Amino acid sequence: MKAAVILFPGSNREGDVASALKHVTGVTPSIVWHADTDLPAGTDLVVLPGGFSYGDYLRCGAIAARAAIMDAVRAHAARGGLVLGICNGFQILCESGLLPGVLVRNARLRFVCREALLKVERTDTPFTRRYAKGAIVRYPVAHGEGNYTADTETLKRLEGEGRVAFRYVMADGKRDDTQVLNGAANSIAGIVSEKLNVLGLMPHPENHVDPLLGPTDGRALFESIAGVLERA
Amino acid sequence: MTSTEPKITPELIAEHGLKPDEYQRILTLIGREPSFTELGIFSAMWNEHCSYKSSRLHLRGLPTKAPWVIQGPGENAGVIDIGDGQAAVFKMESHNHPSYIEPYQGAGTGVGGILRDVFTMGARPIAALNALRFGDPKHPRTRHLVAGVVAGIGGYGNSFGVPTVGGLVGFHTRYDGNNLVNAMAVGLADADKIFYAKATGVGLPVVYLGSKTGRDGIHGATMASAEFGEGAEEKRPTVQVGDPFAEKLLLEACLEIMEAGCVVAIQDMGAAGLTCSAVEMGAKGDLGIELDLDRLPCREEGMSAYEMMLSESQERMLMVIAPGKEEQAEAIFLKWGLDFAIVGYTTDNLRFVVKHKGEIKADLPIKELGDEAPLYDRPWVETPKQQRIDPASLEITATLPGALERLIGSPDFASKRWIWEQYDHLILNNTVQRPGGDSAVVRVGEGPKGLALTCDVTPRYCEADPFEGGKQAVAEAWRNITAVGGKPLALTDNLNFGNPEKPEIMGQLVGCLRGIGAAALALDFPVVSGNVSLYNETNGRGILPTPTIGGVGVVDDIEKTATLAFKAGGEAIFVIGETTGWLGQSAFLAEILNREEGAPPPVDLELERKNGDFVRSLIEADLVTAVHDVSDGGLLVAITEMAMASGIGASLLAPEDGINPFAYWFGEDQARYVVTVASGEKAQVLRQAEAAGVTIAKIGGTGGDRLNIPGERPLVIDTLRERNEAWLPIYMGAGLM
Amino acid sequence: MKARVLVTLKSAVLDPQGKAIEGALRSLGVPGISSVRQGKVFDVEFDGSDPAKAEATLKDACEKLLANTVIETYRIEFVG
Amino acid sequence: MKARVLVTLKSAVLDPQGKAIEGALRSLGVPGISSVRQGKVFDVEFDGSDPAKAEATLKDACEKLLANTVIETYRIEFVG
Ligand SMILES: Nc1ncnc2c1ncn2[C@@H]1O[C@H](COP(=O)(O)OP(=O)(O)O)[C@@H](O)[C@H]1O
Ligand SMILES: [Mg+2]
Repeated sequence: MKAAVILFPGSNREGDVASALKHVTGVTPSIVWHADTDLPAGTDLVVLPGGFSYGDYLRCGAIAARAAIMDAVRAHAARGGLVLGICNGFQILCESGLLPGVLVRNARLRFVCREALLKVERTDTPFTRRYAKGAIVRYPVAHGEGNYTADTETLKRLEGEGRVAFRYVMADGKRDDTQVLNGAANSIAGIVSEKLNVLGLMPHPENHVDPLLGPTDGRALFESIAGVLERA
Repeated sequence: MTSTEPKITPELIAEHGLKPDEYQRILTLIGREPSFTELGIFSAMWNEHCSYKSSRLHLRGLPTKAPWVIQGPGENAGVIDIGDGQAAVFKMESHNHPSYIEPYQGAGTGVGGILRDVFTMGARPIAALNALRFGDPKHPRTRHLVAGVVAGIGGYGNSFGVPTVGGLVGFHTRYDGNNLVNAMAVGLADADKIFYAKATGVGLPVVYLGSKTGRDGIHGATMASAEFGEGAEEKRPTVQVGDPFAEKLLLEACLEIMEAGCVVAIQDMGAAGLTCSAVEMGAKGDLGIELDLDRLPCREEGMSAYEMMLSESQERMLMVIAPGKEEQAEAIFLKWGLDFAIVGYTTDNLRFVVKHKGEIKADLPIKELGDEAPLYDRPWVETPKQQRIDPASLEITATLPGALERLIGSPDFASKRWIWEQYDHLILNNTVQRPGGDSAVVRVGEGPKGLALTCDVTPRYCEADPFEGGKQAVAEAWRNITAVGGKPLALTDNLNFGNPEKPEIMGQLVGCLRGIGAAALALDFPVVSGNVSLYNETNGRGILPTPTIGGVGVVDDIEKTATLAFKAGGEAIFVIGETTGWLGQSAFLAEILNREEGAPPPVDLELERKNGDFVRSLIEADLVTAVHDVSDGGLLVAITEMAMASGIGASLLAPEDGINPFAYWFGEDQARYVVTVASGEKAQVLRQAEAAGVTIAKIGGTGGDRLNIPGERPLVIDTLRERNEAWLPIYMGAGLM
Repeated sequence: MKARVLVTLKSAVLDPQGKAIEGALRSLGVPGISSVRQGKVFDVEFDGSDPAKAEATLKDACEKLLANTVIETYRIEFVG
Repeated sequence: MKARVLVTLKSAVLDPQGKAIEGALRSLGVPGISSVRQGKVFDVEFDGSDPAKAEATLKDACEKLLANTVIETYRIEFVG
């Protein structure tokens, strides 16, 4: 597997995801500068990392979505290549049109860093196949603008096509849209593209891979990716 | 020197915070009347904030050396050797006054400033902490300040990308008009690649890096040293807006040009901006500096030399670049989208010369600007000692369980989760112990080593007895590091006091410093950096003396750190250290009986060391399952915190006859820890305690879901936890946002 | 030349900040405000003085960056 | 009744957002924009129809909450 992590000015979790990839899959990703126009040859997985690209100024992800490298990322996705956008990466995917909808200020207007419970809604994506169906996992969140919103039609389409990959749930494993930590519509934490090769999610699987630091529920996500690419 | 600048008048001198005798000193020093720009430069260099004129004399008494200290006070941050060729770089700094005026930006730029201090030394920041003191929760401004300060700290650190892993928060009416925001940052560097402010080499380019200069914060440093009065609101425009995005770019660019070997000397522009940084670089290297302000990147039009020299625009640096490296350095900065301009040169004449539009705006002796700053031996009086409180003399109507419930639900003891959940405490993937424990622990590189970090001080103690209070702050930081299994290495301090021109306040400062010095010496815990914030007074009333201590220790193996949560039922609970029932200045007395009285608990430094070393040895030998130091709130609060963190209850034994139960459970005797021990290890622990000469007593056992105090109604742990978690969110929720 | 661009949320889109402000104003005792919606304003300065060209440029800027047309609409005003 | 409140940074105050937007527009090839400053706009609806009263209420709202007068200034406009 060849992985590339895109570095925008203001990205700050590129090291976290790179070390998680290495820790779980043994693969050291290359770091690709936003102003570049090409991905390294043979790239299988593109990661848009967390952070505050361009300070989150204007709208989170808006300026990064228009960076030079994004044309290459779009082309990679169109070819069916895997793209993983975490947190700010998810915001960039939405702003760039690779995923529908938008992430706005948390309903309580505060940044929130805590462990969140998530239901893995489908296990037939390249990112989730190592999870048990309906598994409840624990990933941390760390964001001020993770409140997923889309127009009613888009939401209906996403639900109809089963494109919600992760949903916030309460301690009892059930979703409660009125209590969700950031106000996200339908408790959406992550969605996939039509062809299932692009995943955007707000929580941080990369911060839950090392038993020394806490739970390790994020490992299976990276194992899933590596597994898919090995077989390919 | 120029006709366009204002004339120097006694009023203008006073407005610059310079006393008549200080102005006289300037006249003597330069042999003529200063220009307006020069007056500004002197006022910046000689104010309390930059010159430490009231505290310098007494700071000299602090122990600052140890074999592992690479750099003590005097640079942007302290540096200690943590083994394996690595160094920890850290410092704490206050942004109290700006945070009161504009809490979000004030606190945020405070974080920005301390991060810059750390990466200026060549270290990548790996953790941030903050010590916050607010006024009475009932004071109309308190909620607004809490919301703004917390959002500001988070807003800056989260965007910059450093985990904020710990700190402290307290409330007291004495901070009503003067909240405290003390921010600490810790970085990691190779021990042989530390960068300093000292310039070397004549004729080398002095380079300006980072964001452009605007009119922000002009006179900010002077403001930070001026007592607040009714007119505080008028000083508003001196607040700066922070740009964490620019700071993140500045970090990456600085580390990159350091790595490329371009940097001879580097100094961040903090308080008093360009003035302080340029003078310091030259003076430390015995060189002169000549600046050409026509080249300074400015954000606003028509800025005068005076404004440029005093601007406190954030996210800026000054460097001396190695010969022939200008182009390489510039390319790196342009890549990161930052300004880069050669604004001057080093000279060999020891003058600080500032040119603007073909005129010389300042020409001053560079060494004297710093060295000849006034130094005051201000008169001080010792704080009168108070009597030890006799528990028998107290009229207590509360019950033990009732008092405990009230204490853990009170502002100072309530969980601070609402705050630290607004801080990204996980970024960088190294947070081994998250907020909520005795010390935060962050992994160093790939491990197995880690750093243990904590902030501590008990202002009530310091007010009652500055010497014992100063000792206690250091001892508690040392203890908190020990409690997670760390070896305490060094500390940074942030001395927050009122007006030093009052002998009683000066007495607090002197007393606390002596206490800090004594404890730092006895515990081999030297002071490597620090900051002083004076004049924290409103309408003549000062804050409680608050010398915040930031402690750093090393954990050899992060797999072996201890945490405070109970691990299982059926384990024995021991207290290590002597319990005499010391209630003077205790939280129980203050919160339950509404009395802040008596002598605070004395700190026996030898005992601290003995007990702490013993606890650390137990952790290293894997003989204890949970560890918590006993600090304010006493034994019962410590046990309750261990229970709440785990959901596991405890059944306690009755104290020996003769001791007042309130004093026993809530007394704040020092040098104590609570530990739990699995049944198989009990005998071993007791044997080792005896061999070490350490006092140890079994006080109960873990198990169930309740806290059982003999003869009292049981308390359900979940209910206690709800109470503990409830206060802050409810308090803040009742507010605006 | 100066222009002002107003970017506001489409009316169907929820505005948590506006809601929070409404609540805060109520608890501050500011009476009579029934609804608040928050948007952004950009004060833009141009080289040149051709309003038609400026308008085209700004429209371009809005479409490309300043507004997220999934949830926002924009309006351009000339101020002097 | 409707009003619009514009809250903008005082001119001497650093506007990191505006700066980032300028840079982005430049790299997107939008020409001729020399400066961008970002502010907030609040669209407010009132009960009642007394403009004098509304203005007083809004001023109060601005001072208390909508504007941070340490670094921002505000302007109130009536739109209908
Ligand atoms: N401002 C803050 N920021 C981050 N963490 C905080 C803050 N205030 C308190 N905490 C965390 O809450 C926990 C309890 O704090 P405290 O009661 O002061 O601990 P201790 O008594 O052991 O010094 C600690 O882990 C501390 O780091
Ligand atoms: Mg402790």
